[in-house]
Amino acid sequence: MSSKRHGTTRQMSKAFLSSPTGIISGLILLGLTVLVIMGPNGFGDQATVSDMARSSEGPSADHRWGTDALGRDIFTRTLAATRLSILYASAAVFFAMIVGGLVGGLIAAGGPRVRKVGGAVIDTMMGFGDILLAVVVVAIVGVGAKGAVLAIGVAFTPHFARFTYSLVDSVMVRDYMSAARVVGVSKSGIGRRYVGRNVADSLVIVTFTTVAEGIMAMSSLSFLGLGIQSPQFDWGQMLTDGVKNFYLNPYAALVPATLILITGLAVNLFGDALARAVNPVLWSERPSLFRSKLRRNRAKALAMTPEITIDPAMETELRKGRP
Amino acid sequence: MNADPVSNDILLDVRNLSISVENRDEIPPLVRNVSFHLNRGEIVGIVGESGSGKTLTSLAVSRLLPQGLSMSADRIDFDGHDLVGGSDRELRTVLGTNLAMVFQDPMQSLNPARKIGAQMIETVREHRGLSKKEARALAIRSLEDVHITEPAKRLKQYPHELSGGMRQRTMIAMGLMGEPSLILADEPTTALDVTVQAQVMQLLCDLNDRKGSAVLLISHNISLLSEVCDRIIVMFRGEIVEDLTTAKLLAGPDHPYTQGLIRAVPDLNTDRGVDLVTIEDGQFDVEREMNHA
Amino acid sequence: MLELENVEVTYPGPPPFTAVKGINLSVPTGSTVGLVGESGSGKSSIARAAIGLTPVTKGRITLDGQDVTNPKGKSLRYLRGRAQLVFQDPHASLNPRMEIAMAVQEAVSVATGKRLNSRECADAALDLLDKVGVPKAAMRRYPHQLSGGQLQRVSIARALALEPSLMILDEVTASLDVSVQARILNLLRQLQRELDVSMLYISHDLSVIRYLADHVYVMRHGEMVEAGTADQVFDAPQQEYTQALLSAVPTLGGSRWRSRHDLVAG
Amino acid sequence: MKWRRFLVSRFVRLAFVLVAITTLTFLMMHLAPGDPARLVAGMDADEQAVQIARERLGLDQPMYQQFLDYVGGLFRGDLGTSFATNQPVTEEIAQKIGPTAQLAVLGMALILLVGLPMGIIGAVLTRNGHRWFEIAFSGSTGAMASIPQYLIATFLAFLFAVTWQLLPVAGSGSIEAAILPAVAIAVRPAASIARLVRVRTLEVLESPYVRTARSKRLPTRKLYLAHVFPNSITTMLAMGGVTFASLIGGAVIVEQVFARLGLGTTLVHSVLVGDYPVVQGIVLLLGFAVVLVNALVDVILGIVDPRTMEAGR
Repeated sequence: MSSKRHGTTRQMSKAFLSSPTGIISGLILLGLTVLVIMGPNGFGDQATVSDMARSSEGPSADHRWGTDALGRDIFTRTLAATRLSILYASAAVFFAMIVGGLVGGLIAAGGPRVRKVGGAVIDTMMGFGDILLAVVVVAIVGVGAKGAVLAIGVAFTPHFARFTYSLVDSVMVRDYMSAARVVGVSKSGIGRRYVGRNVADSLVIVTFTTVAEGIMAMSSLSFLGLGIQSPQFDWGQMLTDGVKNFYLNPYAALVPATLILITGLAVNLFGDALARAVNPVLWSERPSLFRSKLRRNRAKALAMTPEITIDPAMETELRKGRP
Repeated sequence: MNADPVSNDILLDVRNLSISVENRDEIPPLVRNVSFHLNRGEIVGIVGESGSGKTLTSLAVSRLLPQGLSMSADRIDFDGHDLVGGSDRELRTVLGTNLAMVFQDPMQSLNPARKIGAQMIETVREHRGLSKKEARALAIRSLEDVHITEPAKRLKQYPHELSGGMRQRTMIAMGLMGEPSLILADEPTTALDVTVQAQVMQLLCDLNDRKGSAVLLISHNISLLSEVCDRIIVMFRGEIVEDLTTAKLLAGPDHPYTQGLIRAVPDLNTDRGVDLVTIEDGQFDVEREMNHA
Repeated sequence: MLELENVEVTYPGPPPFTAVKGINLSVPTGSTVGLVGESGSGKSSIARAAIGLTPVTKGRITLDGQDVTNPKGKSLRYLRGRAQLVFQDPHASLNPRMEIAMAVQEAVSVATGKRLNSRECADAALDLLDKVGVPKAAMRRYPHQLSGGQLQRVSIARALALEPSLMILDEVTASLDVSVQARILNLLRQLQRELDVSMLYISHDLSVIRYLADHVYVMRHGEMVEAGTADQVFDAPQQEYTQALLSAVPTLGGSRWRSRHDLVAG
Repeated sequence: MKWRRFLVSRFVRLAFVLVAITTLTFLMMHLAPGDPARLVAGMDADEQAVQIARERLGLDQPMYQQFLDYVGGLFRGDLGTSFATNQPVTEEIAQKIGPTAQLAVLGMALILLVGLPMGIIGAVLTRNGHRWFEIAFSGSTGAMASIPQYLIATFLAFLFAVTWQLLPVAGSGSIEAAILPAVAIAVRPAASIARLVRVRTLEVLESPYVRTARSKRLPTRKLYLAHVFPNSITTMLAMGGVTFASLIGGAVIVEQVFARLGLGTTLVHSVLVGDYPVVQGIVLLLGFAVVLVNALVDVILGIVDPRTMEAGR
């Protein structure tokens, strides 16, 4: 028994380590985790205390990337903002995953009428678009961090519901489900070893990669003034402030933007590596830096597992069940 | 049985055809040094199991190899045209009209978003410059040739509105529009029921008879080929292991793989008392132990 | 042992579709019954109905005299313990995320009531896989790493784990190469000799049915066209459809279209 | 017959969704924290004034009565009165709808005119083995599809209006003023569509029916026009509804950047000041627009590709 576990774990780690992107992105994520743990307090005054005498300066010896409109060191402040940026985005995405996953799973498990109505409701909610949904939620809950997290959570929920629904749905109609039933595998066994294994890791990976989208979406709300309010700060807010002063010191916008970009890239690459590791079908795939190519290579594997990407802007497409 | 080829009557001549994966030298060629020929009006079968290279060979002959594969050959002559050296431009009309292709899955092989008529007439409109009216008349005659009822109505229908057998006959009719000297049929009946298969085979033989089109018929079913072909080429793992007349096949082939192929498949007269012969000695272990070892 | 009486299967619409229209069929103990038909004839629906995967809308199904029509609870357990179904597509009928030995182990666990990960279950699974000819090296692999023939053996081993007295085989060789098919057919015959299971073999391939079956049923459009012993049906078919079906089967050196060659030769 | 069933099913769904949106927008005001009556009366108004405001707003009525009044009002074209300006909401909307509609139409046109050809050309070039192109295409469209719209908008404003001074940076009157915002909202959806169309077109190019078409040796132009294009366009249409929704969302943000007095700006402003009737009205309107566009897309799809009608839910 133990030798078997060992074998699988070894193959998994081998598949994961076979991609340099997986290792690199893993290291980046490790660094980000450290930043999240440190939080704003880990950086002392430079990040939070304003110094109007040195407002919006360019790069200098004291401030390598210059200062923002209130004279705070941009680089330090950006690092300090990591905690809230990632925590809030994760909270929102986690909320969406739990609620959406539950709703989607329940709809998929329901009868034909539940599925029909449920599917229509999800489609309609997605039809609204994330921003409109988020604004409505903010209107109800109120402006601020709590409102923003909830707003993004609600806006992403239909995507997760649709994703889970399609995922479970595609698993339920497989021959191996019938085969398991014929053999007499218990309900809990089917739930864990069949639906669970085929759905859970895709869902986890998608949740993971969606955090990048979450950071973007939070920053959009910040921009509208509906997101995080001072004195709290996150990348989105810094970006928004920086953009307003772009011609004074472009770094005020560029530094947080770069960190957002790096996080997004790392999260996505790590998700890809993770997908390769947990799915035996992908073990022999050669990793690629570029998604689209990977996607085409995966065509065969995808016949078994639905695609694992959720990009709230273009997502629905293939999932809508249209030819 | 007359299998004596008239030497100057060769329609298709393939010499030393090899197909390999581009930029992947570690993968052995998928088809290796395949040579064969086809006479005018002849029906020749290529038999082989999956992975034998039979489909790739046919795609190479028709210059339709998928991206990522490359071919090399000393010579492929079709109807007096050089298919290895010739440019696409030169060969367009020849391949577009003289060569008709029939593929395995008739549902997937017809464009689902276009009406039958539009798909049928485009070849002759393009290569022979027929007017729309002439082309439509030809299409109707062509559908009649393959025994499709109400041809005028069919032209206005979409592929998904026809039955499987009808679609395959439509594919054949589409190929006939150019009055081909060769019909290249790749597993044309694998997706169809036996009764429909019989009709399609009947049709192919009939067309061969009436119009003199040669047929290159690719199949995994050696019994089927033995019923219609003059000659049968046996392929195994990218190579031709035997090229023999049907009479010779029935009398008893020389090659052990061919022998195995015949005896591995039960037919209506197989003795129920004994096990089937399996092909598993040494190099003929077809069922590979593992795909990804 | 298996009896289908006037069984009807209708799939809910819209529009509702009746795939099986009042069929009678019986599988005598220890025999192999062939069910033959073209696509859309309803033969797979019968397989699924007999094993309780598809609800029967009319009629009765009994197994060894016990009613197993639309089985639930006790009758379902009874049915699953005695009858097993092997599916057509071996790639689709095994969980891609489960090692093949585990798939069999699971079935052993169901049959014996022992814990899934117990040593007994694991050993029994390996024995079964060995019996159907899956090499040792393959047992710890995942389905996509094996060939179709190997996977079909795994499916058969899994069905055998429950020690069924009836095996329903639905087009089990349809997606396999001919040389692989020969091995699976030999394996099935061997198993039947050794284990004395009854078989309902469903196929569109008349040659295979002829080779395996003692009794034959011919279906078309959800209706039973002809039934009888294999010899009766194949040697002296009564119905026009059966005759057409038989004459359409290609045989080695069959001479349906030979006339043309004779003419050329002459 | 097929058509009738299809249209009926779409109509039922449409009605269902419209009712749902109406109910939702109604509930929105009641779910929100705080007392709207106090908001209207003013923060330091006395209890009596608040009570008067409450009666004027009908908030003292039972819930179902309020809902009936709300729905009744909708049928009469009455969306209530703005808390902030005391103008009818319909009038508020009428004043602001112009710039937003202009933006939506221009943006949609841009998306269709740029996204589709880019996707198809992308697929063709990829297939012809231009590896560098695939990398560049995936990279650039991927980046474009994931940059927040306010960044794109700011960047464009910075470049064209501030640095080069080619186009007006703000305003909602002229067509010139609408160009930058339209580009800003179109970039993201266009990139998404281009990516999707490329992948789909690649699939089509590998399909057996395109192989059949190739075997006919049609000139490349005809091959693409007759066999590939219709299938790519179906893909794009299937995304039409989602695209429109993201366009509306984009408008909300982009109007802010370019200081356009449209529905988006008004919506955000109203949320910030708690002007619920206006929020309600705008969400209702935009929601209806999105749903109607979705329904329209379904019908067009049915015409273009009859199979979708039968496959449709």
